[in-house]
Amino acid sequence: MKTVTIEYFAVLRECAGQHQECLSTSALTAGELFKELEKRYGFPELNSIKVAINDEFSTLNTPLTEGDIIVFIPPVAGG
Amino acid sequence: MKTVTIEYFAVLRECAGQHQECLSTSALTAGELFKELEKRYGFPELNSIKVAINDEFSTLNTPLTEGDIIVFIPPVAGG
Amino acid sequence: MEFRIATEKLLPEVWRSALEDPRCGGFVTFEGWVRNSNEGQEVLRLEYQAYERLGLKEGEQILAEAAEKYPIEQAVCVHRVGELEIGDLAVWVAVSSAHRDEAFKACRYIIDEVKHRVPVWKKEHYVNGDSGWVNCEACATHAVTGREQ
Amino acid sequence: MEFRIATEKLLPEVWRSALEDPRCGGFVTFEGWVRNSNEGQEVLRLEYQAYERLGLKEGEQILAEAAEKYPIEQAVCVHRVGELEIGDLAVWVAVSSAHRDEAFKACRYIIDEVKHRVPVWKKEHYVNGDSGWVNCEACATHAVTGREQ
Repeated sequence: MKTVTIEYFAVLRECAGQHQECLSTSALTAGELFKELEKRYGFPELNSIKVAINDEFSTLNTPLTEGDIIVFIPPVAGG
Repeated sequence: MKTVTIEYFAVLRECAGQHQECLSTSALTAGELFKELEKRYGFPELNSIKVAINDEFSTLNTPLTEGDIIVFIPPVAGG
Repeated sequence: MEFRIATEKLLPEVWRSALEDPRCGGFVTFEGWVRNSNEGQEVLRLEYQAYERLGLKEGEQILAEAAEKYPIEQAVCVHRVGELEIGDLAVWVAVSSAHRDEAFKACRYIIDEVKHRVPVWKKEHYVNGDSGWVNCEACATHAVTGREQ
Repeated sequence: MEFRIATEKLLPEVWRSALEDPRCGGFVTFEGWVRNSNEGQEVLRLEYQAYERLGLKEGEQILAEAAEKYPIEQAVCVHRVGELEIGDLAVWVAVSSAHRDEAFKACRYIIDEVKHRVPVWKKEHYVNGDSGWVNCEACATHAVTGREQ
């Protein structure tokens, strides 16, 4: 089990009902963690999902490390 | 002989030493008139010359008509 | 080169002085305005949210890429977040350079990349009462439903 | 759609209100500034002259062409004439449209065509005392010589 911080934005923030949380997870990768959260919060279908780990773009198959700050990034729409 | 008004701009104005003049000419076309003025005022070599007759773009082989307002247009450089 | 995320009304008149340069003959700006419709729906207002720490890094990176690809002198991009009304300025991009060609190309490059890469999200509130996060399949009305529960 | 030739300092803040439109999400501007050098020569100041009656017709025509080629909502171009200093705004082009692609393309089209077709001439005064009409073979120094005679 690893303890990580997750920050939520946009539709994920609304589904999770919070800006961030700290949780212990048995997920080995960012992608596994996303599946876990998706099940818990009922995220809507997204065209694609990206992830940032410790404020750097990363990939869903990246192993989680104790203390990571994880942000899942739904399709962006700036401008 | 026809009487026409010529307005000068840019380098042609400086060579002619005036903004406009009214003159009688035996030139049959705008191009012949330009050659006449070129000889008189010593216009510098130009990459190209265009002509407007009565505030419309025209061509150098257009015949002159009594009372025409003629503007010879050296290469433009706006912006 | 400067990328900012701002919570207050954007003031291009203020920012533009950062781009003035006596070597520059060309200055191109892009402004993204909140418009009153999107994909056939009437929009009432918008809400922008940014993942600011990563967004600033990605924005700076985009400006650096633009300066590497095109011989420009200055470039600034400011993105607003928070609640915006129709007609409000959401993003401002400005580029100055010796000649116009590179200023046009760099400005276009910056806004295109910002829209695709900077983690900013836009929630549209529609005249009919629905709302939705743009680009999010099945997200329209989801949020509203979520809040009503 | 509006094309103007102005003898006073250009004020984009004033003109831009003519382009505001709630249907528009994209607004692109081009500013042509007087720069301190051209083709290797240090420029001190510039003088623009226009054949105004034909210039206004040609300018309006260019804006109409842009509106026909691209689905834009508004376009304005103002060209200044007279004596300008380094850093002064010589020409301002602004386009608003629903989406950014057409605003960029129309703005570029307008400035390119204005530079090639509108009868406006530019005389550069150089730091070394020479001067010359731009694009005019053998015209640099000619004018100075002419005046000295």
